[in-house]
This record gives sequence, C-alpha cells and structure tokens, in this order.
Amino acid sequence: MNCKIRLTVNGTARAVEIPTYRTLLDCLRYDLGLTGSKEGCGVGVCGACTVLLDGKMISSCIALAVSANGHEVTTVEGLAGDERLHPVQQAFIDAGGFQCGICTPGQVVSAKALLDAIPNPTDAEIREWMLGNLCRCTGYYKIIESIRAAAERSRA
Amino acid sequence: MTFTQERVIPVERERLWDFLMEVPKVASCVPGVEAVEAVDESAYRGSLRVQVGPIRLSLQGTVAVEEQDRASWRARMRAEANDRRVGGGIRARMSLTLAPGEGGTRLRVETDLAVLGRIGEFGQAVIKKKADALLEEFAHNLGSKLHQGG
Amino acid sequence: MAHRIIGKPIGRVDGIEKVSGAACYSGDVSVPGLIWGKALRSPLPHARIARIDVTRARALPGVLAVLTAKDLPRILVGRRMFDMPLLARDRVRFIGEKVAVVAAADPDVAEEATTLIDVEYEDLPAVIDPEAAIAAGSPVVHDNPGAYDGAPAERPHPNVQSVLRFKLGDVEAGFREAARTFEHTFRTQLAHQGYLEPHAGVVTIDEDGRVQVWASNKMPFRLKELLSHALQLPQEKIRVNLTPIGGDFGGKGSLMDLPLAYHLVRVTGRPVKMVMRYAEELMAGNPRHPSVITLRTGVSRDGTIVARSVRALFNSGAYAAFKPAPSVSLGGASMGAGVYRIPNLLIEAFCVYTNNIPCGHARSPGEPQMVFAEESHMDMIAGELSLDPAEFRRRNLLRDGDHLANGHHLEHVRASDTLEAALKASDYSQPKPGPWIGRGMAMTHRHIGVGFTNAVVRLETDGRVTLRIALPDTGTGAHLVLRQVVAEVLGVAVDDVAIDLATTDDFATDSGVGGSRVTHTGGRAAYHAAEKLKAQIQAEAAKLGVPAEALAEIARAAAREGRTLEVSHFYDAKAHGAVTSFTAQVAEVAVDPQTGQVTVRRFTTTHDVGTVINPIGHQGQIEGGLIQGLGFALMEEIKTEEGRISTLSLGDVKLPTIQDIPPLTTVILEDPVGPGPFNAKAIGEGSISAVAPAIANAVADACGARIRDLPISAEKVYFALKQKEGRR
Amino acid sequence: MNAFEYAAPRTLDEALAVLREHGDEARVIAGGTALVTMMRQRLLNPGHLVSLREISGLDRIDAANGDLRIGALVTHRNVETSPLVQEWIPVLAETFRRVASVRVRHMATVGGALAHADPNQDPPVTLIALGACVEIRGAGGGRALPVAEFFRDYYESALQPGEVVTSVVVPRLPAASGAAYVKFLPRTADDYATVAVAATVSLEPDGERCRSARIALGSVGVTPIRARAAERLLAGQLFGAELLRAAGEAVEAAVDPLSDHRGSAAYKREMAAVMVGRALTQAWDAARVSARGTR
Repeated sequence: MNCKIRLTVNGTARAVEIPTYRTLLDCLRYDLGLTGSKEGCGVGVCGACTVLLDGKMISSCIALAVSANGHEVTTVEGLAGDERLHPVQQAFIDAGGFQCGICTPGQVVSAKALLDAIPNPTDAEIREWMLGNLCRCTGYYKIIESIRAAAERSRA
Repeated sequence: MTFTQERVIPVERERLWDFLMEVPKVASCVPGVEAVEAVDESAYRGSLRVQVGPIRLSLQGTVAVEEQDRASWRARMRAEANDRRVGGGIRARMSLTLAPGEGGTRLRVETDLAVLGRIGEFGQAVIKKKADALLEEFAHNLGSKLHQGG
Repeated sequence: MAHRIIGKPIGRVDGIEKVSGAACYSGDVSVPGLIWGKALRSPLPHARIARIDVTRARALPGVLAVLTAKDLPRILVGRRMFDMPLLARDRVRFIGEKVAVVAAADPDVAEEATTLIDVEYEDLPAVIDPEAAIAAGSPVVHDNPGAYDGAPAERPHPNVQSVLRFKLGDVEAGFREAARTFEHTFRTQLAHQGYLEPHAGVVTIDEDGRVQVWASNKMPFRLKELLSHALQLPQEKIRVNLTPIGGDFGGKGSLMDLPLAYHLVRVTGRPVKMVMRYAEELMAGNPRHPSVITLRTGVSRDGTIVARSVRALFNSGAYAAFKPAPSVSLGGASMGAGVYRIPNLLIEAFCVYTNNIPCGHARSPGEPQMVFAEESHMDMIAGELSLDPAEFRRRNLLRDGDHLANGHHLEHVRASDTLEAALKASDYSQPKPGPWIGRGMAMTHRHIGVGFTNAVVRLETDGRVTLRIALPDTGTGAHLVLRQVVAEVLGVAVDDVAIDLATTDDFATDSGVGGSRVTHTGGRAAYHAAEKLKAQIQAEAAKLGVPAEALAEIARAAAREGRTLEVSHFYDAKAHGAVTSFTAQVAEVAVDPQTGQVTVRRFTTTHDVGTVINPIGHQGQIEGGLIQGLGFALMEEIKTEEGRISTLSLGDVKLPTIQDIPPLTTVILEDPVGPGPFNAKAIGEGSISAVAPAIANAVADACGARIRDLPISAEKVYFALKQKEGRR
Repeated sequence: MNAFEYAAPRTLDEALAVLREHGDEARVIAGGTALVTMMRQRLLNPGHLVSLREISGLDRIDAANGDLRIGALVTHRNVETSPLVQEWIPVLAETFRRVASVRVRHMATVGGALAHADPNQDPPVTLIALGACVEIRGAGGGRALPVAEFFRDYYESALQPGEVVTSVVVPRLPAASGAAYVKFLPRTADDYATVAVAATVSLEPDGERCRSARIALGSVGVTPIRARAAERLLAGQLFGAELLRAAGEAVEAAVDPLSDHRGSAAYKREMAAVMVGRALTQAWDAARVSARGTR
C-alpha cells in the first residue's frame, strides 16, 4: 500500500513513494537521506526527532509521512546557511550545549523555533519551550546558557 | 499475578456444579467467547474476544479441566491463549470452589494469571480490573442461564 | 606554570557536525543494499523452548531470512564471563531474551515477521528476587555456571556469579573494640543508563571477504577480539570502524546484536543494520544493577570508626555477560569504606543470577548504589551519636598515608579540604530558611582510570598538525582535550590540530573509552607523541637554519626528501601515583508535608581535581553526572512485575527534564598532581554517586523521614511521615 | 507498523462513509500522537486510517451564543494560545498548557484527546468541571453528550463505530465564579499527572458563600470522574479547612485509582483529597476576586 507524497524539505521540493505506514522520521532518514534527525524514545517524549512542520516543531517519530503530504518540513540540516552555522548552532558550540550530540539536532531545531517565536526569552520561557527535549549528557545547564547566548547574539 | 474473586450464584450447589463441569455450556456464559469445540474429553479449543484498554484482543487457545473433585466441590482448570496480531497471550490456572452462600451458592475463583507480551504493557492493575468485570458479567449470565433452566 | 591553551575555556569546536546534523552515528550508516534485522524476544522469564516454527514468518513477502539458535554455532558470548548464547537455545532465562531474528529490506516488515514466529514454551520456575535466588533450594538459572569461560572459581551457590572481597585489618577484632555498633540495610532500583541513542550497528562483508562493522561501541579493539571469538573468525578478518556514540554512561561496551547481524549478512549476502527500539533497551539493554546492601559499623566512644562489615547483593539478572571486569563484579563495592579510614574492614559483594534483565556497567559501576547506602549509614550513625554529620565525618576522613579498601596507599589526600569547601559554599551551618527545609551532605572519591592508548602525530606540509587516534567520541569532549594537549606542546592553535580517526586496522590495540581513563591514557599518549614530534621539528629546524616555528617550511623540506614528520607513541598505564579525586556535595531540599514531594532548592558540588584542561568540558561532565545522580535519587526506576518490565518507554521511565534541575554551585579545588597530561586527573564519574545520599540525608534533616530505598519518591516520603507521626 | 490504507477525505460525510464501509478495521486519525504511538507498539493494527486533517471547518475556535465551540482538529497549542480562550475561560488555556510539551501540543488535537479516552490526560478533567459537551457526528446524524458521560472505561468512550468527535462546546463560568486546575507531578515536569483535579466555584451574591461547585478528577480510575458527592457538600457553605477536609473525604470515597509507576492506589487516593483541597482553595479565591469585580 504505497503512496506518492510531495514535501518541501529545507526549501527543496521532494517527491517520494513510500508505504503508508512510514513515519515522517524514517521517510526523512531513509527515503530522503537526511539522517540528522534521530530516533531516541520513539514515543514523542525525548525530542531527538524534532523537526518543524510548516514552522511548528513536532515529533517526526510519531507523525506519518503521508500526513505531511504537501507541507513544509525543516530539519537540522536546513538551519545553517551556506558556509555559516545558524546562531543557535554556533552558540551550542561556544557554550558547550552538547556532548554526545544525539539529542542536539532536536535541541537546536527547538531552540531555533523558540527564538523565532520569542526572540528574547526569559529563563522560564526557555525551560517551558525546551521541556520536551531530553538531554542525558549536559544536565541542561549549558543548553540554557547556549540559548541565552544565541538570543543575545541575534540581538547584537 | 494471583487474585481471588467470589460471587454468589442464586442456584443450589449441585446444579451449579453439574453446569460448571460442562465447559461448552460454561463458555457460553463467558462474555466474548466464540466457537468452543472439544479436543478430547477434558480439553477444549476456542476463542475469546475482549477489549483491554484501547486494544481489541482475539485470543485463540485451549481450556483443560485438570481436576474435578465433586466430594470437596473443587475443580481446577488451565487456560492458554494467544493473540497473534497484537503479539501476546495469557496463561491462567484457575481453581473453582463451591460453598453454600446466602441465597444460593458461593462461587470462589482463585486465579494465577500470567500476561505475556504486549498485552502486559498495560500493567496488572488494569488486567485485574478487566478480570473483575468479566467475572461479574459471567456470574450474571450464569445466574440467568440456570434460571431459564439451561 | 602558565599554559597557552591548557585550562582555557574553548568551546566544543569538535562538534560542528553534531550541531549541523552531519555527524554519522552507527544508526545513520548507510551502505548499498542495506537490509534490517529485528529480534523476537521471550515473553517468559524462565522456560524451556519446546518448538519453534518459522514457516509463516519465512513466507511473509519481503522476508529475506529467519534464524533461530539451531542455525547458529554453539557459541557463548560475554565481555569477561562467557555465559550468554547469541539466541536462546533450548531455554529462555529472562523476558526479552532473543529467541529468533529476522531480516527484511523494510524494518516494519522484519518486525511484522517476528510476530509470525510460533514458539512453544514450557514454563520453568523462575526466581526474581536476589535474596531468594541464593537461598537453599531456589530454582537454578544456569545448570553449571562454573563451566563457563571466565567464570570465577568461588561459587557458594549455583546462582552466584561472583564474590568480590575487600579486607583490611581484622574485622571481628575491630567489632570487639567497638563501644557501639550500628547496622542498616538499603536498596537501590533497576535503572537504565539513559543514553538517548539505542544500540545500533551495521555489519557487512566487503569484496575482500572482510567483516566491516560500525557500532555504538566505545572499545573498538576489545570489540574486535570479542567478535573474533563470537564469529569464529581471525581478528584480521574484522574491521571495526569508529562512529560517534550517542551516549555511553557505561552501557556501550558489549556485542549486543552485532553477531546476529553478521549471521544475517552471512545467509543473505546483504549488509545488515540492527537498531534496538527504546522499549528493547528497557527490557534487554544492560542497565544498572539493583542492589541490597547491609552495612555494619563499630564506633569507639569518641566517634571513631573501628570496624565495618558490608554485604552487597547485586541483582545481575540472567547473564553475567555484560560485566567487563575480571572480577565479574562491580568495583564500586569498594566504596563500602566510603572516604574514611577504617582499620578493620570486610566488604563482600555477591553478583547473583536471577530471571531478570541482565545488568551491566553504568557510570561509575556499583558506586551510586554503594555510596547511597554508605553515606546514608554515616548520617544515621551520626544521629545515633548526636554528632553533626559533618563532625562525624571529620573524625574519620582519610588522610595522607591511609589505605583504600583495595589496599591502595594514598597521597595528596584532600578529603578534608573538599568537605570544608562544600560546607562553606552551601552555607551548611547557616540557619535554615524555613520549616520542612533540610540540608544533607555526602562524600565520595573516584580513582583515575588506567589503560593503554596509541597516538600518532604528523606535521602536515601546510604547517598544521594531525593527531591520529582510535578512541571513539562518546561525547565527553576527549577529542578536544587531546587537540588542546597537542596544540599546547607544539605551540600551535587548537584549530591547527585535526583529529584523524583511525580504525582497528591502524593500531595493534587500544583500551578504548571508559573508567575515567581517556584524559589520562589518551592525553598522555598524545602528549608524548607531540613531545617527540617537537624534538624532531627542532632538529629539522636546526638543520635548515630556520626558526622552529616555521612548521610549514620544515614539513615541506622533509617532504622534498620524501620524508613525513610523523611520530607515534603507545602509552600504557597499568597503575599510577597514589592519588584519587574527592567529591563533597550538599543538597538543600524542601519537603511538602501534605504530599511527601521533595524539591531540591539548591545543590553544591565540590571537587578535588587535577589540572583542568578544558573548563567548559570539565564543568559539563560535573553537571551531566550530577543530574544523572539526581534522577537516580528521585525519579528514575525501571519497574517490574514478576520479571516483566512494566515501564517500557521514556513516557513511563522518567529522566530529569530541563525543569527538574536545581540551582547549582560548583567549587573546584585544583591541585596539579594527577597522572594525566599536565597533571590532570579524571572528572567523568566524580559527580554522580554522592547525589542520592546527599538528598536522602537532606530529606531526613527536613522532616525526619529516613528513606532507605531508591528512588526517594514522594509516596515513600509521604508514608514514612505518616508512620512517623502515627497519623491515621 | 502493519500495512494499512490511508484516506484523507475533504468532507466529513466522505470520512463517515469510509468509516461505515470498514467498521472495526478503520480508525480515525487527527494529530496522531496517541494513535501512531500505539500502532508503532503494534497494540493497534487497523487496516484503514481515515484522516480528518483535510476537512475544513474542524479547526476553528468560535463564540457560540456565549459558549466556546472548539473544533475537533484544534490543537492543544491553539487552545492554550487562543486570545478568545484566554479571555473567556483562562483555566482551559492553563489546562492545555500543562499537557506534555509544546511540541506534543502542536500535534495533539482536542477531538483526538477525547476519543483517545486515556484517563491520565489533562483536558477532559477541566472540560468535565466546566460542564462541557462533546458534539459527535455519525452516519445517523449528530448528537451531543456531556463530557462527564463520554468516558465509559479504560481507553473506552461512548463513541460508536463510525462516529467522529466534531467539536466540544464549553460554557463560560457565571459571574462571581472561579476555576482552577491542579496537576500533581511528583516525578518530572513532563509526566502525566499522578492525580489531577479541576474545580469550579460559583458564589452567592454575598461574594463568600458557595452557590454551586463542580469537581472533576483525572488519573484516579479507569476514566476521569466527576465528584458529585463532594460538590453537594460545598453548596451553601463558607470556605474553611473543615469543609475542605470533608470534601477531601468525599473524594477519597469516590475514586478508585489504579496502582502504577506513578503511585499506588492508596497514595493516589489520599493525594486526590489533598489536590481537591488545593484546587478548591484556588478556585474559591478566584471566585471572590470575580465577585468583587462584579459588585
């Protein structure tokens, strides 16, 4: 029971034929070769699979690819401009906002969405927005620092 | 997990006993049971449709009467059933005893239930509640059936 | 001495691929023709396999192979004790044990096929509880464990995997001296390491007939040895390719599914990927051992500890295969002595077979369990002696020249400085801000790991430097640390030092990552290699009559003569100077008397460390370990019902979130006496173990409820309070 | 996941037709958060999925003669951030804000949350306390049901095969009223509630005495429940510790919790009483403020 779907992924129109049961995450990773988004918990809790669907962050591991037909998807691969990292990505490097990096694609996608929605978030707003992105390495302190720094950088 | 359930069935002990020892008849009182057929004189094959939380199970399996002791009004049964689609099953050892009870016969069911595979993911508390609901309905059906002189 | 690069807060420039999504983890590896393997797992804790019928699974369109034990050689695998079959043969010993494996081009088809395999089981009596397991007449999990390769000789009961003992002095005599003795028993829970990358691996056989492996494994060379044994292939037929690892915390050192992936490759002729679902991680990973620990301590009139005996039961589950130590036990058991001078000591740790998930190593193996018990015990004794917990500790702290439980003689002991610094920074002696608020402390120490590592340093013709190593990146920032070491020695910038990640083909051996080892072993290997290269460069410079800073010119001159300026160093540390690293932590908690809920209001962590090479990475290790300790203390638990894991997702097993972390004060006592490069010590395992007892002691201080079993749930505190107040 | 047919009709009637055609084999999908998770766990293996996402008109929040009508496809995040909801029924926005994470709230829909009938969810609790009604469409036409009567058993609702939740209608609180939602999270901030309570309190003209109150609880049994006995105790009473204790005891008698990793039945029972006290205290305070405002 295959189906043809069209997605705009990181600004590029893509058409792909997939089984109806393909999750958006598996479609991105295995049908489109974008392995930046990861599967962690597989139940929408950990946030390693976070992507933006029409600009809103979702868990691609519990979204069906066919349900995204005709929509716009932004993944971690779509954040950086040519040659330049997104300010959020740079801030995670400078402040040590990651260690093993498996949750990092989801973290930076969520943080980017946060700063798009709230350019100058309070710590409370950071904690509420990032609640759904688990990190086992950092204990979150340096993730908060990274997002603060990114906000300052984009203000400057 | 082991649990004990008791219900009073408004019929005299002898009639209840005779009825309970005929598995196909008993099965007809268990909500969701379908197509029971004898494998041999003490074992039967059948299926049970039951909903546990969001999942509709179709359990295919067997029931075997392991002991019938009319002198002490005690019988032991063993049931095994699996659901292929969901991937899981149940193993149950049941001990039935009949005692006089106010207004009828007290049916006491002691169950040692093992829930296997994905069905178990809902936790024992939920399974136990479902088992209680099943026995409740079973006892009710049993009562009415025997009154129709089943 | 002032350094140019060592000690500077350099960001994680080693992680550009991680923030951009380009980093290729083992689960991301793609090779042409790749197919998927999925395992069928046992639904029963202990049973005989009467029959397996795979015909319906084989018949499913898209299925390329179905394997059961009879299709595989009779090999037992393990990291030290070899007691685990690749697939269950005749008998399953825990819920989640693999009984069959399927290959298909589509992972969902492979999974579907596993549901079409018919297995007939005959139940066997299962033993779930570790104390019951070593009682007379309990069901036996393995018929003859003594016969397994790597099995320790001592076996007081067939369900005992190993007995680990630490002895100082004469414990009976010690207790005879004691004015008072105290005994308490504690329990800790089953807990997953919590890495967010489930085990993943890709296996293929290349055109030269060599087995190529990409795996989330932190010890590539040990993996090659273990695979060589498991697959019955000579080591040179196997190459392990290094990938970044999505979190290790002790859990990523085993074969896991790799042998099965290989056999699927063998029968299908296609490359195979196997990735565990997180539910599989929770039912069949290799989590932290649950424990039952009893401590008995004899104290003299003046509050000096004169004797202690400790008995630890570690519930190891159905196999010993995941434990790497030669003892087939958990070294953390030695922490039964705490950070104290105990003249007469006996610690006995038993790893016990049960029909549960097999357990393995988790960040500072055995220590969070033992330190929770030991440091809670210390506060309970202090209470009985009406001594302030800090004062009771002061009277017994280790000092220079003392011996650890393992007999190790100590120098540069900074236990006291570390404790006092923690007390000061946490306002421990200040009045508490209100009712139902309490403070608690706990201490521990952690050794610096040993091992052996190769490093090759090469001067490129553009004047840049390449460091070639075969140490996987588990996320700790080790690669950056090594670049800093080389840059410091050679006087170049960190950005001018590149890591060239080797494979197992490129070196003879390497002890890999783990055990607070890498900064020491990798750092020293890189340091000595860089020193050698520096000497070469100076010689070349003198020959050419150019300044030694003219690196590009020097390299090109050598290149013109067909030479590369490249040196290697193999660093092998079997032991090191008698130093360790002390930790003291203070928790301030509030307890809600209506619900028992514990809120950590502030947390202070103090560390006695060597030279800090990268303050950002160093602090990151402290913070990460500390929050893992917080989760272990308050919320993390894999729950089981009769051997079946009833919490099979991260929706049920909860890890701390960004909203669950307390305000943190960190105090670093830098003391350059470590065996690492530039006298560094270790930090990765220093912050996790004392968190739970610090919180437990703070909860007792806040409300008088003493919780002896982890995690410290609101419910336990609530009912403890209720019992204490005799409330109905 | 197993193989299935996927249909995304543009009208509700088409969707109902597909559902009628496939009966038990078909499942409705909206946000998919719960459904896809269970399908991935192979707990559910439907042969047909019918998506409501392409149906227009189900994603609106409208004022409907003084009440709020919230379409089945409205996401949790939409409810949380809707100025209309925030102004008219702030406790509803607050309740949806407590669900999981922003990311999940972007996906999960109001209709999906109801149809899922998970007794541990947040929104049904507050919807029951507010006296909301769920609107249902089936082949036979439409019907409406109080949310309090919608949940039948563990993950089982009053929805018949072939029926779809189209919207939920939420009345505004009367004057001199207050409401509160209390979610007890003893583990992590992103967990399901160990016990959840929503309460509304409406005061007499004196601005102190309770005229009527509604209390609903989640995570205390196989369905969210309404604590009517406790409600009756409050009518005509003045606020006080003794009253809260009595209400708490009535609630303890009304709940039948399941023991799980979020707490034993015994603990949840006692926490239900504690949380009801907290919810009533907050609701009563809010009611007093509202009463002062109206006088």
